[in-house]
Amino acid sequence: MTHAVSNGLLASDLVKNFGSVSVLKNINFSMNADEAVGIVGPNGAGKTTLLSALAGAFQLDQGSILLNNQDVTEKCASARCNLGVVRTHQIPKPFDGMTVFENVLVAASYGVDADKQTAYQHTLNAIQLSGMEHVANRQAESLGLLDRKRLELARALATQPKILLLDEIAGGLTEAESVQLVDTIKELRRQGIGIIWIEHIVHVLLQVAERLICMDSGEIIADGEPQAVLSNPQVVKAYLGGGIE
Amino acid sequence: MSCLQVNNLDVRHGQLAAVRGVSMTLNKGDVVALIGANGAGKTTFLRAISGAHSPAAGTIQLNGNEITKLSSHKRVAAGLALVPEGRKLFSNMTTEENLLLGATSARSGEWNIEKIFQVFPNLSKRRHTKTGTMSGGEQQATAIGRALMSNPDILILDEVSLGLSPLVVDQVYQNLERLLATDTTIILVEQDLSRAMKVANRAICMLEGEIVLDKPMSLVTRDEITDAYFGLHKIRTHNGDAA
Amino acid sequence: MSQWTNSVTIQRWTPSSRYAIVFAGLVLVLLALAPLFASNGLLDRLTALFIYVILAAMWNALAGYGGLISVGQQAFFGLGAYFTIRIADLGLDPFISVALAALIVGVISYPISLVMLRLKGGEFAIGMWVVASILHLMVNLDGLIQGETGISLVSLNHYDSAQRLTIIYLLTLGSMAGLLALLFFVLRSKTGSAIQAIRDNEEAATSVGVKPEKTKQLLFVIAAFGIGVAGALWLTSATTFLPKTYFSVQWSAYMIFMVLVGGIGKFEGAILGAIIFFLVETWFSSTGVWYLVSLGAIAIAFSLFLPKGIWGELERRFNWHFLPVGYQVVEKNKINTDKK
Amino acid sequence: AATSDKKLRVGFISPRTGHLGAFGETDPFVLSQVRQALADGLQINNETYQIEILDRDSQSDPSRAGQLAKDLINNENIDFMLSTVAPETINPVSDACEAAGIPCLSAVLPWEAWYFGRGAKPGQPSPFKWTYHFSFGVDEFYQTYISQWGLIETNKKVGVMYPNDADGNAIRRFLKPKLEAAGYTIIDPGAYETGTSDFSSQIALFKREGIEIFNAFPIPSDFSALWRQAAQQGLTRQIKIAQIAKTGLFPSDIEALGGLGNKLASACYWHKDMPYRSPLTGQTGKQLCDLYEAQTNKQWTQQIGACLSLFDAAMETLITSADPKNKVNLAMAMRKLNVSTIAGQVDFTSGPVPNVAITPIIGTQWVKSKSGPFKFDYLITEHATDPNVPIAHKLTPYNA
Amino acid sequence: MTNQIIQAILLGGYYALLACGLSFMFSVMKIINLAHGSLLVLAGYLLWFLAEHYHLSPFVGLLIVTPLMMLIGWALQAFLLEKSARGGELLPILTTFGLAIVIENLLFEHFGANTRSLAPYIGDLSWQSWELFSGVYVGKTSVYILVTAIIILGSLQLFMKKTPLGRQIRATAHDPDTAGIVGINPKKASAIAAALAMGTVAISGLALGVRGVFDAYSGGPQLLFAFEATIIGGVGSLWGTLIGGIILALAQTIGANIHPQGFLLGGHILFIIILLIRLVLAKGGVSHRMKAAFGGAK
Ligand SMILES: Nc1ncnc2c1ncn2[C@@H]1O[C@H](COP(=O)(O)OP(=O)(O)OP(=O)(O)O)[C@@H](O)[C@H]1O
Ligand SMILES: Nc1ncnc2c1ncn2[C@@H]1O[C@H](COP(=O)(O)OP(=O)(O)OP(=O)(O)O)[C@@H](O)[C@H]1O
Ligand SMILES: [Mg+2]
Ligand SMILES: [Mg+2]
Repeated sequence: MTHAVSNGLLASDLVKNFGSVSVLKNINFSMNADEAVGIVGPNGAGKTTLLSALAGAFQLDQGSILLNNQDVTEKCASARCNLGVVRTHQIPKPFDGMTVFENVLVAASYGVDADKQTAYQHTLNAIQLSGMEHVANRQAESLGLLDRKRLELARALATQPKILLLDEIAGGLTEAESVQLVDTIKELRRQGIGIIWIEHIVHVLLQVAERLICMDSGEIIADGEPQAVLSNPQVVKAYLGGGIE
Repeated sequence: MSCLQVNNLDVRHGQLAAVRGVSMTLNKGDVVALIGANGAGKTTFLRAISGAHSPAAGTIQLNGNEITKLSSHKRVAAGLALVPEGRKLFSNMTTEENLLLGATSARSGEWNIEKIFQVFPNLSKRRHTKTGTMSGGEQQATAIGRALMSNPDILILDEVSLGLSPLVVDQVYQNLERLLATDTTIILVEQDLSRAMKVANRAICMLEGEIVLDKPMSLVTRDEITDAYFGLHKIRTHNGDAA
Repeated sequence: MSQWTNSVTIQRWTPSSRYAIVFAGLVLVLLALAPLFASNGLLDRLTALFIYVILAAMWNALAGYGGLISVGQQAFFGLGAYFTIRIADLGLDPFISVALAALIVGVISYPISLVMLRLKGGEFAIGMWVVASILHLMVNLDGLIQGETGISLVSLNHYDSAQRLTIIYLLTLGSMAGLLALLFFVLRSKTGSAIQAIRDNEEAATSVGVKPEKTKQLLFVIAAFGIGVAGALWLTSATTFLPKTYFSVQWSAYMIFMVLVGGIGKFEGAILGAIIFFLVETWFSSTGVWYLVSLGAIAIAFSLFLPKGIWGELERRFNWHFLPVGYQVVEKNKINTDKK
Repeated sequence: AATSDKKLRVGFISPRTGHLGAFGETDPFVLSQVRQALADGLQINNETYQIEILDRDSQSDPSRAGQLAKDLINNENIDFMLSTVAPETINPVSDACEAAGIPCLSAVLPWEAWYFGRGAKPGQPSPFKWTYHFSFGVDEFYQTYISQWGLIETNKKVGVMYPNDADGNAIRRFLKPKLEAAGYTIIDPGAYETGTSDFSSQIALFKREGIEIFNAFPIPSDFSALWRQAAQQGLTRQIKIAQIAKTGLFPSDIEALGGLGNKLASACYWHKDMPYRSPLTGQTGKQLCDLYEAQTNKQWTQQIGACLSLFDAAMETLITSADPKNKVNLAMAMRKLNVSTIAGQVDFTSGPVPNVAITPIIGTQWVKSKSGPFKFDYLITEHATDPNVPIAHKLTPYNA
Repeated sequence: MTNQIIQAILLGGYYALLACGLSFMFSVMKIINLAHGSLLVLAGYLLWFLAEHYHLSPFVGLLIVTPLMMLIGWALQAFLLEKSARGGELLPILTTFGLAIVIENLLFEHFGANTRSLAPYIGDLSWQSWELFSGVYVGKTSVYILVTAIIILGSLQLFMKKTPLGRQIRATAHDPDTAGIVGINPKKASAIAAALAMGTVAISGLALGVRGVFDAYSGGPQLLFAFEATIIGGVGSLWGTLIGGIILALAQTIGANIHPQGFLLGGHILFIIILLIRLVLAKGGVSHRMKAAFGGAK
């Protein structure tokens, strides 16, 4: 489903190989800046790799990425962040030696052009939005997995993103915790932030995603209305098995 | 006869008491679902049992022998095997090498490398692949296989399905069911309640480092478990659960 | 929804840190007046102490804040001294040569940073040692230096001995104060947070908009400049330039010792470490070899058993934050009190 | 005058440990002899002064040497500084004294490396007011080499290995042209950096050129590597005279070379067979060394006498200064010093520059000892720079 | 020219032998041992001590020193490396650097300032040579050293790849906690690894003493040579270390031919260039192809 988007992401022909393994095989992908796209797919399908490619974590072997019609293929992750595309990491990567506040402040100061007071405000807002008020002064090193994931989210939010790339932030959450998370994401949707969300916990994802993509072996095998994708036999075979529906 | 007995176990992370005064007795053939919220202390508890983390107080006995002070590799030799949270494979080594490593302190028993490949047929074509580049499901299977190679009496599985696709979760549980037939004692951590309730014959719930519920699965209800999950704050939100 | 964000505020200075700054200011004034009453011997020793403080602070900035452990910072120490000799040989005043030399070191360190900062961890650490060796060998190519024999900064003989000592003392004191202020300013700025973020996780830092290359280069150049100043000043105080001594890995050992003992990643720690090293040297260096053995052993012991150093321990016990570079979120009604 | 005035404090800085520790190994012995001789004080101008010697170990580290000097000057209030052995110790000590206005006398370091090495320029007036130095220089090497190399018939082709340091540079600059003028063909592959571990290219060149004389000024570790490689690659078979300086001064250096050390030609700045007596202790070289060997069971070294000669000259300076508490007087006394020490005459009045006095260098050869008790004997083969010294041995070809 | 290339290859073998222990620790245990040079010198001194005072030929001495060094390796692992490796990647750099300072100064304290060599104790072998063809001589010891380097690196490589113990060592280096959970005795595995590394250091110490001279402070340059050989050859490949040593020696020889002072410079500069090339290769589109091509060779 690639269509020219004047306001959003357009990725064409993405190819990425790690050594002899090709992880992304001519991926074409596009989204509007206000869309919420879910990505599912078996382990090792290349979801995280796609996200990293969109976020600019590495150089592609081939292909191009346009953001609001601007070519960002050669731009590094930090430049893309400044343009409003920011990601979280599947395995959280906190700044261990700094407090939660300082962690988020770095993002608020560098992700977007803001003076000091504004940066503080962005930081506090992001901390509150991701429910970390009680640990604001804690050293990130001492956080548990859940708070680490929240910190990933808070940091991303503090950069005032236009498109947020989320990678398995609900994995391992209990039901109540995921309810909370979904509420937060819905709030972001209200603010008009576009979202790409990779998640294996499909029922959580479905509460937010308006569109679903399924990847397998470095290719997009289905893309469209979530229920339709989930009932696509290819998706069932590669991803769902008998587990859901 | 009890095969694993834990008495008043305290485990700390520095200042933080992650496991507090936990006691538990396991009988041969038990399949225990260990349930609890994030940070409840499940992983810490299981790591203490397997010797990866030394407890601050309390004792652990395996088949009547004191193992509290034993280092983890000796516990493997004594019949305890852990599939750790996050799989923890040796990613720069092949599947075969990982499995062989599992046999380092092996006891005699039915498991050997060929048998593992029989049980996990999808692994056999990955025999000489480095595990770091394999898919999550294959990795999880390798991790289980690696633990089985030591022919354990007790197999502990921490968050077996975390981050796995539904299809792979299915596969893992199918494989687990095959294990059940062999009368191995199993402790299993699983956030997906329905799954856990399906395979286990006993439920243990942890809350803030303590065991708050321990009953045969046939006697517990979903609500009871949910209550135990959150202590007093009862939250009943059943979102479109897996059908 | 927004109560929390409105009920808290960000605190950077604590009352104790305000007192500390005033105290530091007083100490500086006192030190600046020292030539009026202190003996030549004391002035000379204090000059060495100030240079140690510069070295420790610079290495700490690099390793403690930037995560860039280097065993090759002697490269810039040696270059600072070398360029001072080189420039003074052209007929310039030796003290002007010091300033120019330090600037040149700063400039030279930039291209070096482009190459070396691409390395990580241990490769960077030893790579810098190799860079130091390369620079050492290149300096030896200069005929003026006469290989390992070296040469003296004879133009200093134009100043009479008392005047010379005072100038060097004050120059070193001023350089130390200036460089510490510069570091403090940088580390407290948003660049400082970025530096630490890169240390902890470069990939994550990049993904939230930090430009690691630029930031690390800035840090590297500042550290090189500071150490260049130290090398140049050391030369004025010691007079003789010997490549092997100035490019010796021993300097790295000293820097590591000072920072580990004082407290790595603590601004105050580096200063404390320098003072401790200075005292240890003053009292025990006459024991020769055993003194060096102990330095090594103490460095090992600290890194294994007290990784945050003495200052880290004091900070933990008494919650001292004299020169804080971090941030605290405090409830508005609790402001102005030191957090427990 | 008050009694406190009659005490003189003399600093002495030498490398006792570190890379040059072999030089300072004998210092404690020499110091004990000096202190014994000074036990009853020194008579200066009919007054008795107690002499206190504050000896310090530079650890062969120049920056430490400089610091020690400053410490002695500023905190110990010394009246006079002495220093010995190699630029690494002497130059920083001299610089510190020059900076602080303290008289300083030093020895054992080619004077060019001390004088020009500290920044003095040829043809310009001496920039040094407080520091004086007596030692051999390039010219002594020249005379000694010409004399030594004439003892054996050769093709006069000399392969030289001069490193990139003050000694090497000075030798290349001043000695090489003189040797060429004297009819020798010099094969010079260029300055090498100390620490080089492979000399194949130089060895190949020497073999190609068919040199029969070899001359080097290496540090011990470089020479050992170089000479073994030369042996492995067949160079030593053609060498008739292997004349080395700076290394091979001590028995331990030579013993470390095993069989390759035998018949190396050397040149010494002091020898126990020198026919001089110490004015301070009254001992002859032989007496001094016999005492050392008896006390320590170690073979004598040339630093014993050189070190004592520094004290000989220093005490004479104090005596002739008339008022040793006056630093200007002391400096003037050094400038006018002309005294016979255990190492021969030290004469500042006839030096090449005002701050320098010249001492001799004597050709020698290491020969496997026939009678023991030590492995090698260090025998005098020529005496061009000091004909008073008796020749004891005829130079034998290295490859014979 | 041929002569110089042959000499350079022999010298490269020497560097590779110096680098064995460092390379092994680096690639297998992920520890950069900055005390490697000093430990090498320690081994050299031990051999020298046995030769000087007990008249044991260094080759016989090796029979005593190798186990001794292995014991030291075990102790190092137990008391220093294990704890520092847990403190992250950078801590071992600091602790081993401290260790280097301790060792070299203790050596100095005990053995003094004189430079030592083992060559006197192996008699004429130290300078004997074979004439390969007219005018080209190869030193016997140099050839022995090269052969030893090949044997040691080769057998280490085989041991790590093919034996259960080698596997356990690799697993432990990767993650000691998990190794324990799997049933490996991590203490034993890493102690054996450290002991092996130090065992090779004993042999390297012999090479050092036979080929050149050493004093207490000779460790630094040896460390740099060893490190350069390791990095140039590619971390993780023991065979690479041999290639790395030879490339280093060739670069030094070329350096020496360009400028008489260029011997050491040549090696150092090549090292930096190789680092850069490696970085450029690791990035960009062509990278994997080049890597596949090079990687296959290792
Ligand atoms: N840096 C890398 N080097 C080598 N292979 C890599 C690298 N990163 C990813 N891969 C491989 O690329 C494939 C895709 O990885 P990716 O992380 O994108 O999968 P994913 O779809 O996110 O899987 P999961 O659901 O398990 O997170 C996997 O086979 C993985 O092993
Ligand atoms: N290495 C550690 N250092 C400090 N605290 C830790 C560490 N590991 C865990 N904790 C803390 O110990 C508590 C128990 O953690 P544990 O991982 O055992 O819980 P869990 O029940 O397994 O949670 P999850 O479901 O998230 O895996 C948590 O509060 C956690 O923050
Ligand atoms: Mg992923
Ligand atoms: Mg857990």
